[in-house]
Amino acid sequence: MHLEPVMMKIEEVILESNRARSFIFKKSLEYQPGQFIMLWIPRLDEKPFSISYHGKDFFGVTVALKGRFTQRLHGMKVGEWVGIRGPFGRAFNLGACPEPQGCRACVVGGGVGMASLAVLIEKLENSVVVQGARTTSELLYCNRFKDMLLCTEDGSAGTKGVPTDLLEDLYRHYKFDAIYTCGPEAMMVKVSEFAREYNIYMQASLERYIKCAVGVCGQCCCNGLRLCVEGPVLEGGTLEKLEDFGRYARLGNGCKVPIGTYLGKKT
Amino acid sequence: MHLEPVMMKIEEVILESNRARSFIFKKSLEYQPGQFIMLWIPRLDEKPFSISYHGKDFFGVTVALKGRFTQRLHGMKVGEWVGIRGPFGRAFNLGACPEPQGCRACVVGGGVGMASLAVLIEKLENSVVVQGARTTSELLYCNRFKDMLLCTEDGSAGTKGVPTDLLEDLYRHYKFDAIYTCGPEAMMVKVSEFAREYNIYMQASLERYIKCAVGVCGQCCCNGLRLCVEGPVLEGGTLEKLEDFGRYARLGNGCKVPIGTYLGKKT
Amino acid sequence: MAKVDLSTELCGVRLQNPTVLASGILGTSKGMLKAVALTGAGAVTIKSLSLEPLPGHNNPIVIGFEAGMLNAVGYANPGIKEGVKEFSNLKEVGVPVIASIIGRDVGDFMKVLEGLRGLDFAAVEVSLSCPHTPGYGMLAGQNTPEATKEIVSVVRKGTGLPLLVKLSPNIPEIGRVARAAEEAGADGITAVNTLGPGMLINIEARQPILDFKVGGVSGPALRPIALRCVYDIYKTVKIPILGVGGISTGRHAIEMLMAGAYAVGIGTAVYSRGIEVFGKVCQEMEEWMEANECTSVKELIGSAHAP
Amino acid sequence: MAKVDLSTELCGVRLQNPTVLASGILGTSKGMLKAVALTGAGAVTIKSLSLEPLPGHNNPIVIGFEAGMLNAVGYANPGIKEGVKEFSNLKEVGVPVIASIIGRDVGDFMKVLEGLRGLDFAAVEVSLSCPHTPGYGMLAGQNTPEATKEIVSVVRKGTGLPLLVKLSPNIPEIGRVARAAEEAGADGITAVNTLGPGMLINIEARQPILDFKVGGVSGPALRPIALRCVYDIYKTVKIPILGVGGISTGRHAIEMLMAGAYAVGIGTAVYSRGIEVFGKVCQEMEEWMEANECTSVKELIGSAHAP
Ligand SMILES: Cc1cc2nc3c(=O)[nH]c(=O)nc-3n(C[C@H](O)[C@H](O)[C@H](O)COP(=O)(O)OP(=O)(O)OC[C@H]3O[C@@H](n4cnc5c(N)ncnc54)[C@H](O)[C@@H]3O)c2cc1C
Ligand SMILES: Cc1cc2nc3c(=O)[nH]c(=O)nc-3n(C[C@H](O)[C@H](O)[C@H](O)COP(=O)(O)OP(=O)(O)OC[C@H]3O[C@@H](n4cnc5c(N)ncnc54)[C@H](O)[C@@H]3O)c2cc1C
Ligand SMILES: Cc1cc2nc3c(=O)[nH]c(=O)nc-3n(C[C@H](O)[C@H](O)[C@H](O)COP(=O)(O)O)c2cc1C
Ligand SMILES: Cc1cc2nc3c(=O)[nH]c(=O)nc-3n(C[C@H](O)[C@H](O)[C@H](O)COP(=O)(O)O)c2cc1C
Ligand code: FES
Ligand code: FES
Repeated sequence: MHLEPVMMKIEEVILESNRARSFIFKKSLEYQPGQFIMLWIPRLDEKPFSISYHGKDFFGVTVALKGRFTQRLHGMKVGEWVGIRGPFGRAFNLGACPEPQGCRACVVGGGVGMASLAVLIEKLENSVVVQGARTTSELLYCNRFKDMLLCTEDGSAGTKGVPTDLLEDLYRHYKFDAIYTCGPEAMMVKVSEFAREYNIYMQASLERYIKCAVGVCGQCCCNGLRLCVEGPVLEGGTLEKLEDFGRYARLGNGCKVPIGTYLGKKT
Repeated sequence: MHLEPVMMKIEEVILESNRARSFIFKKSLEYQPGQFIMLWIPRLDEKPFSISYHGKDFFGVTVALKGRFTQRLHGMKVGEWVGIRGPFGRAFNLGACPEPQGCRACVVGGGVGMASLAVLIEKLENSVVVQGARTTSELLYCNRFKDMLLCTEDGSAGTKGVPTDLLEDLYRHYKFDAIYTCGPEAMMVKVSEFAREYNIYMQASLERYIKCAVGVCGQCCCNGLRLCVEGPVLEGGTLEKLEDFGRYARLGNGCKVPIGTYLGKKT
Repeated sequence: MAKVDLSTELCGVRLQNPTVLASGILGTSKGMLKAVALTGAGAVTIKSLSLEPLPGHNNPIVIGFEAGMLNAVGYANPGIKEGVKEFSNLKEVGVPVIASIIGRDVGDFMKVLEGLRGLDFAAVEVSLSCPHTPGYGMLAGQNTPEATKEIVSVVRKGTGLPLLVKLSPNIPEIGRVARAAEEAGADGITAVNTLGPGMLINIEARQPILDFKVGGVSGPALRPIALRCVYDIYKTVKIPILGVGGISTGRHAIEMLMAGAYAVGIGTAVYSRGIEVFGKVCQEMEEWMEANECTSVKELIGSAHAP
Repeated sequence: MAKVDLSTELCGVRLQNPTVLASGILGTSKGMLKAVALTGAGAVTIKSLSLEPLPGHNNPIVIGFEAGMLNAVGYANPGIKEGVKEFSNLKEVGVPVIASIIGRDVGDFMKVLEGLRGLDFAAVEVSLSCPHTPGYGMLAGQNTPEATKEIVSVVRKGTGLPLLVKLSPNIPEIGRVARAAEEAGADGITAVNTLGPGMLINIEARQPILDFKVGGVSGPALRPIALRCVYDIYKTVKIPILGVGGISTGRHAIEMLMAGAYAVGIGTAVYSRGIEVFGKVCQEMEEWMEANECTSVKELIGSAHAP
């Protein structure tokens, strides 16, 4: 783990969708699916991103266009340098479900949340994956995960609707032992409710405003939990008791606001 | 090794001679014969002493009465506490002489220099030991090392004279492969000259004013060597080239003075 | 462990043990304060509140190095209005909660104090010593004896709660600043805030790592300085001291008490030893005290000041 | 390694590499200076000399802790008369030798400079910044901009050698002190001396460990503070800087150069990495420079000051 940012050269840029690009670094990195790194652009800012590509001697992040930082990042080319700190946080629990070997898992991703799930999907021997997006042009990794189920809100690809609409049928069909999810918090709330109802082991990767990433500044706290240390991946059981889940998040100045405001807000 | 002084209780006080007492501590200490520790009396000073007793779970120092510090120490009783830092410095090289096993060594001690040699003598399977002192009442460890040869300047015990007078006969008789010595520097100079003449491996433990004991303050330097790191034990070959050996030493303020002045001087 | 009594008192506030969460570490929400209390802290301090919300500096705001940590959070906080909502019903926290407050001038401080009225804080800590936030603390000259006296004498009138004044270690004559605070009516001194500021440079980027370039030094690097500050302050003033700086073990805590502290703040050690550091430090203190036949914290306070 | 040129220049003094033995570490005798030069130092500084001999403080005078070292040597030195004998024929040392001098007042400094005349020193370093010796440096108020200007402007006339002024890190506005030195005619700044002072207590003895109770902090703990000081000074003055504080690796040395230093002093690292630290640091610098296509030290100096 890198406690100070380590400068790394962008070796490849992949256009994943009209809103998302991946940046590949030819460096090995100790990493567990679900963890995140802090990406530093000197004299601009440093922001958290999941690792969406990972191999023995390379790794990469997939970045959706949001505001000032991601705009600058999208403007960067092969050969330019950024700083990488981390990885930080708690990873997905792979050995979680009853019989790890034959365990069948369901992975539910929404939007760029897919980025936090991609390496997990590669590690799961045996899983069914559903991705939801607003429209076709925003879908991620369609060629990477050939038999991934898709749904779009406008119906331009796959089923029309949101991934959670499919959960019931999928469960009847696959009887999976675990659900892993990352995406819009509203979607993750639905997934956790479903898992609770059917009593399925479930983990979700949350998003909150991260600053120090090492558990001291308190910026990322979600009730009594530090997302950067005890999270970003949390269990269904924990989420049940988490008052802020699906409701509140904190802006960069610590103001607690409705989750919608948070996600919309330029900071 | 203790880099900060560790407070230890005096468990036993042994009257070794009319000028020397030993203080025993029931603590185990990683130590090689020839090394020294720094003994701290809070709010007074901290001074270097060799370890003269050493076992699995105890060690001790033998302290001759000199001035302010040793006076205070001699006044201390069983149950009182002092701080111990170290051990520091380079030890005697036991595996030095040609055939370690059967190797026969000669140990030449003068005055309280015996303290630095005591544990060495116990470790050498096979050695002849000579101690010199001014008079009987100043001899050390006579019961501890039964077949140690003695000489006193006033002839009150053993041979009349100084240990170096005996070296020639001893060598003819024992043909030892190494000489280890500690005592008045004038005596050590004689020993080193003898060793050179007969081409015998030789090591001497020198005394210079020690402050930091960790090689930064430069107080203990003897020409280009730090007695607290490269010493206190030095080889005959090194001593040959050491201009200060037998000639000069530095007072606590760094003034370089003739060795006699140094040893006499109250600091 | 029954024989040892770890309880202590700080400006009339009773603590079950001497460990206190230092301001700015995790003190952003009541939830975090609860979590820290559960791990065994004797009291907790909130992240400093200002009148208006402050965005703080851009990231990186915190960077660890071989001897501690550099931070330039820049007092990011939601301001007093949000703060009042966040810190209601503090009884739930289970241990005394100290309100750390900051201001550009006495007017700010007074308005913030007004906002705090009616909340269940056990004490107020006025921080005059941040080394990396323009308009506040050191960068507003609040850490001189004169400024300290001026601010404290007014702020004193703004609250009935015990008033702690938090000082900077960057003033060699810190004793004088402490006396100024005491004379102006402070009930206690918190010593110390972060040191410096300092800087670290990423040599591949050829840039300072912190976005603000410089930040306050905390952790092990600060420890001997903090000890000396507390030792000097103990000699100069009569009011109790909350000793903060580099404490991560029971031995460190005891050392700080012996220098003259009545309780010890812990911040950076949350990073090096985890959030459980408070319980760990307490246990280590108990073990040492038992082994050294010391039964109460009182016996330790100031005991390194030889007669 | 031929491709990389480590040589640099400090106030007109040419150094084979930027590493300099800091004052007070091993610089007590010509023999030690030679030994250090042999291990690869680009230049060496002698232990500070005063007019009269100084006994220094009682032991312990040095104590290591987890983040560096505390020292209260108290300027023990044999005085200028002995010093002149010790430091004759300095050419034998093989690298430039800097004379560090201290004084209670300008009179002292001038007499010491007189003594040095005719010896082969390459430069003079006036230390105004020791935090633990009554009558000298900080404890004599020599580290303020005013005092610095007053002392340097006189001392300047006392020697034709390049004149470095050594500053304390304990002054937040160190840039002002550096400018005062520059205006008074200094040829360069040495930044920094030890920090604090600090204190460490042995809790079993319930006593400060250093006999003088407090001592200056050096080593890792000082590094970020020293970097910030050098960075600030580089922005304020035109004369070259000798950067000192916590450097123990090639990366640290490069970081200090990027902050604005022309050469780097090394002291405490002699303890942590051995007397061979100078050669090690140089090799690590070379390796980094080769890997980062940097061929000369000049390219590094001040390069962290973004336009
Ligand atoms: C654990 C974690 C993993 C993430 N992984 C990814 C990923 O793999 N791909 C991806 O595209 N995005 C990811 N994000 C979100 C990403 O950090 C933000 O989109 C990015 O910081 C936006 O910065 P900006 O300046 O472009 O947008 P801004 O205009 O600054 O903000 C737009 C929105 O981005 C979010 N945001 C801004 N700053 C932060 C911050 N410091 N920490 C968290 N959220 C912030 C807020 O919701 C804000 O409303 C992740 C966030 C977290 C917490
Ligand atoms: C490596 C080493 C091992 C030693 N081992 C022993 C030992 O086992 N037993 C023993 O009795 N003595 C030993 N000494 C000498 C002992 O340190 C001094 O006798 C003691 O410090 C005297 O202190 P004082 O205040 O009583 O006398 P002072 O009046 O202070 O000085 C008397 C003489 O003691 C010597 N001395 C004083 N201070 C120091 C110092 N800090 N470092 C070195 N020498 C000093 C000087 O020669 C001085 O002239 C050793 C010294 C060294 C360097
Ligand atoms: C990340 C961080 C944020 C801090 N924020 C504040 C703050 O808001 N107000 C304050 O008075 N001190 C603040 N401090 C200083 C600490 O309260 C404490 O005084 C200092 O860190 C020394 O203690 P430590 O070495 O145990 O961390 C902060 C320190 C850190 C490391
Ligand atoms: C044991 C010791 C003795 C010192 N003596 C002096 C001195 O005599 N004069 C001086 O100007 N600085 C002295 N210093 C300060 C060093 O020269 C240097 O400025 C400081 O230690 C920071 O560098 P470092 O972290 O590499 O040790 C001394 C430092 C130490 C550790
Ligand atoms: S981001 Fe600082 S505590 Fe999590
Ligand atoms: S005693 Fe300090 S260098 Fe040897």
